[in-house]
Amino acid sequence: MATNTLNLPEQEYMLPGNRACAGCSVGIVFRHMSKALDGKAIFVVPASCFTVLCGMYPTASVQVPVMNSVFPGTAACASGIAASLKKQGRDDLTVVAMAGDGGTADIGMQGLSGAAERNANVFFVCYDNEAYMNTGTQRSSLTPLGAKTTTTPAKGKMQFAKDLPAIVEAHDIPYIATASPGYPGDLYDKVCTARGISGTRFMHINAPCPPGWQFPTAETVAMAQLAVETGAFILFEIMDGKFQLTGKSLALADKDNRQPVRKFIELQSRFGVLDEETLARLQERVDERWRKAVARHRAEE
Amino acid sequence: MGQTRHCKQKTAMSWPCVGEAGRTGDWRTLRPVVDPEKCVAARKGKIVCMQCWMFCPDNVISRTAPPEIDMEYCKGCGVCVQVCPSQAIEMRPEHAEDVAASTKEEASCDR
Amino acid sequence: MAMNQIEQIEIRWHGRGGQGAVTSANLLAEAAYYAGFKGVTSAPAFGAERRGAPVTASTRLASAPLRHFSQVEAPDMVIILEGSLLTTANATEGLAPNGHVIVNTRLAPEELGLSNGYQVATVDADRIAEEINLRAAGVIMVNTAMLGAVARATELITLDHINRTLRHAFSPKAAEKNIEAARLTFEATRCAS
Amino acid sequence: MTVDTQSVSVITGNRAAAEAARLARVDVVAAYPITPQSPVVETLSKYIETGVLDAEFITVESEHSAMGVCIGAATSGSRVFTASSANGLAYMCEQLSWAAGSRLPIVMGCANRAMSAPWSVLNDQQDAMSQRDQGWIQLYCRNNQEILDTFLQGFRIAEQVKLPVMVCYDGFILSHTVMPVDIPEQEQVDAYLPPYSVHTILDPEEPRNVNPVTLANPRLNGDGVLCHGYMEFRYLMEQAHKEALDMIVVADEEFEACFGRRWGGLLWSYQLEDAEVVLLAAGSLAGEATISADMLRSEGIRAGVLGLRAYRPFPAAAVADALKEAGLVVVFDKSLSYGYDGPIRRDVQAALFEHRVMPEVHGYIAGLGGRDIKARELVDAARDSITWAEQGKGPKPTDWINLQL
Repeated sequence: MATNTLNLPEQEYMLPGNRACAGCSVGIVFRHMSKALDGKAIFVVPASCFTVLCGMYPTASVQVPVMNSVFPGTAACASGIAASLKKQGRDDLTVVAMAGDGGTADIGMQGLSGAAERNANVFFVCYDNEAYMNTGTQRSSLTPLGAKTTTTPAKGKMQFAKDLPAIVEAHDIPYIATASPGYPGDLYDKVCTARGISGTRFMHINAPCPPGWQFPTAETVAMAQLAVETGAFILFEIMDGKFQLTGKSLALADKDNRQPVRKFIELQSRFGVLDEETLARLQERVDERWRKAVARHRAEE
Repeated sequence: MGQTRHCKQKTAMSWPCVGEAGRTGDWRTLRPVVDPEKCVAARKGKIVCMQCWMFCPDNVISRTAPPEIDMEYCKGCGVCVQVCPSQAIEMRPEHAEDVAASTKEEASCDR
Repeated sequence: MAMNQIEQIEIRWHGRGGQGAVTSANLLAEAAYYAGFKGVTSAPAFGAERRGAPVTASTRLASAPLRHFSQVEAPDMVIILEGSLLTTANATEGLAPNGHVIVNTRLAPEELGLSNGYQVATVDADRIAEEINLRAAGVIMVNTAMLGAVARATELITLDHINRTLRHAFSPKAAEKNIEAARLTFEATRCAS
Repeated sequence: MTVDTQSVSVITGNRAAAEAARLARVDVVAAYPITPQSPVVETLSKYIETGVLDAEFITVESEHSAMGVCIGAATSGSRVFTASSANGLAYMCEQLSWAAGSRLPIVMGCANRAMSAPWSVLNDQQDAMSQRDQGWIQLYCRNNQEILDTFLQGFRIAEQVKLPVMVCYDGFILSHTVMPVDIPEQEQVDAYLPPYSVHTILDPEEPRNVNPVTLANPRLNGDGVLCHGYMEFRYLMEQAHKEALDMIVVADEEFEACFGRRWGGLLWSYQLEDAEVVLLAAGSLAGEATISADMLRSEGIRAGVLGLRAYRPFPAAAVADALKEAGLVVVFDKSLSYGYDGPIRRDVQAALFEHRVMPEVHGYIAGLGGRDIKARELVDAARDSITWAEQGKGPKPTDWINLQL
């Protein structure tokens, strides 16, 4: 049975008074991830917003061990820790690599690919706020089509975001999932699942960012939920190659009642006044991905 | 808070503490206020709903009935207002005098 | 000159990539160490080695530990794993006037047409390796056999030193086969003076 | 005659490096191939696959990740090892800085190779010299025995002063050249090298954030203790390098007590006592220079050699002391600090000036990109310098040996 609000553990691993932006979704993500891991994890963190959340020397806002890493080095550093723990016979800890979209899909991609190919005993989590938010909102390869960033300032990004889970899936690892801070129970359950598996596990988490996406801080959760409700972000897991929709996305597939992408886009000022053609391309892309996901879900059910 | 200069660390390693970034309650311009008449947990006097606790990005809302918000560190994002199914929380402007009274110290880690 | 006070001999090996010239050069260094040379070094010509292309390796043997590793210019001996390299690789280039030439060939020393007062020795190591079916990756290997020719043509090392070296370098089964090759080559080597 | 020494093997420098890693009982090995280093990790892979060495072997996808693995493993309690060369070392650059800043006692091999472009796989020391300011200790070796011994000493030094150590040895010239090496017994090495103990904490029972963002100025922790700023950590790192000046000597002395041989600590000398002319270099080139000194002495020139073993930390006082009687110092560099000559020459000159030791110092660039250097060429250079000095011609421009423009 899926975890709900009332059976989530009470124990917290993130302390109040941290350095994250008001309304940052990464706080929600980390709270539920760390609950699912029961705190028995070592986090490896490259330069990213999460670095800031974790705090500056000599104080920390998270009650888990964190190892900071150079930007491209997350997966390798995590591999090293995993190997070290194995040599020491410690099998009670999960090594979590926690990187942003840049640290995963851009500069971190080589390291992630290497670790995944070796099936390193690492749980790699990409919290995807869809641009280099920590350095001031520069485009990444996961920035969506049409989004304005400080390096796509006038016309918005000209390319679609790349399909990160598909790239990772090509490595044949035991577990891949997506998750959203809009659905903490689903996220919690997936982290619990990942925790129980050895080898490389990967999770792609949609992480709405009020300053970067340009929406009011209060809307973070609503934005995360809209991403799922429109099908712009699909909740699924792939266990040993078997693809299944989960949670809200599964419910949407059953009822076939997705919202139009416009509803999600128009709340974010980063898209400015989107021309109809770009909007249509975005909708078309979402529809295509959605159709494929539903078809695959049904085929592998 | 006494200041001593006895740091023995060879490398940078941080300890967890509340208020890592100082009193982040100072970041607020709007303050969330829970209406006990509308809050289901408050009305029933038991742990139900707890959406505000679950979604709080800053872990400043307690899992209690009624939920309590730690105003020392609440950044005033308003997520709790949005996720409350009973519209029991509203954002009210901070009083000017409250802001002036708050400490501006960089590291005011209280445990 | 101080250099001349150091009793040393410099040897250049000629082979083709894959024939094991570098390995046998190293083995010679080891055997010579067992024979009492306190300074032994051996190295391939530096750089990438490509299968089939002519390669060289150099071995330096000295009575005292070696302090220098610069490349061998004027060898006192050349060992040639395949007769054709004598001409195609100009294998006697820089060889000292009375230097040793040891060649894997069916020809007798006198038939090679080498002059300059070289001390020439030849042996048909291909035939020996073929006879005892000494192969690596399907290819006939004569490199270790040629150590036997060195023992016969010079007094640097003996078969005992070679045997000890081969037993150290190979698995017991492989070692015995290589030892046999070296022994047969030792016996079959023809020296001209 | 037959030699009985069973412990001696005739092996390459790369093999010596791998034997040292085995004897140090490393827990984690990160491997990425690059010429001329590759045989080091090939050998270790065999040892680990066949159970000779009980370690985790990680075949990473880049040198950047090799050092990343080492950093992760060393932080979480493992003795680690990797090796690289040239572009591989350059690709690790930011990780090198991270390893040193984390004060991790990582020991890595650098089979010295020329930096591209243009491509060259052959030897010079530009790769290591280009990384000299990353905070690593750099030790240079003159033969394969010294390679094996210096790796063992490297772990001892690194784990004492908490700085990473790069053991540098000339690519091909040593890495691919076999020579006799006495391989110690495991028990001897165990007696010399205590088990690894980690100074960082990565444990949920005691959660720490390791190497977080650190501000310019000291900052209070939760207990009201004013903790270091960035600059304080950098000062401590520099202090550790100063401490390493002693520890490199101590590690060598302790090594002698255990194994009966030593290598000179920070530097070594040959025929230096009465030398008027001193040839100075690092690595195998310094070994070649001892032959040159013999040749010069046979001509009646009182020549000696000063070999630099430690380049970082730079043994300025020891160099000045060793050269206080010299009239002429001829420094041979196998690398360049472009725009300011050979780095060793300039560092030597600065050390001498600081200590008010004032011989004439000349610099030569030699052996770049694998250009062979013979003892006689060093002799020629020394003769040129002697003539220049005798004629009192003043500062001598840096010369390039065997340049064929």
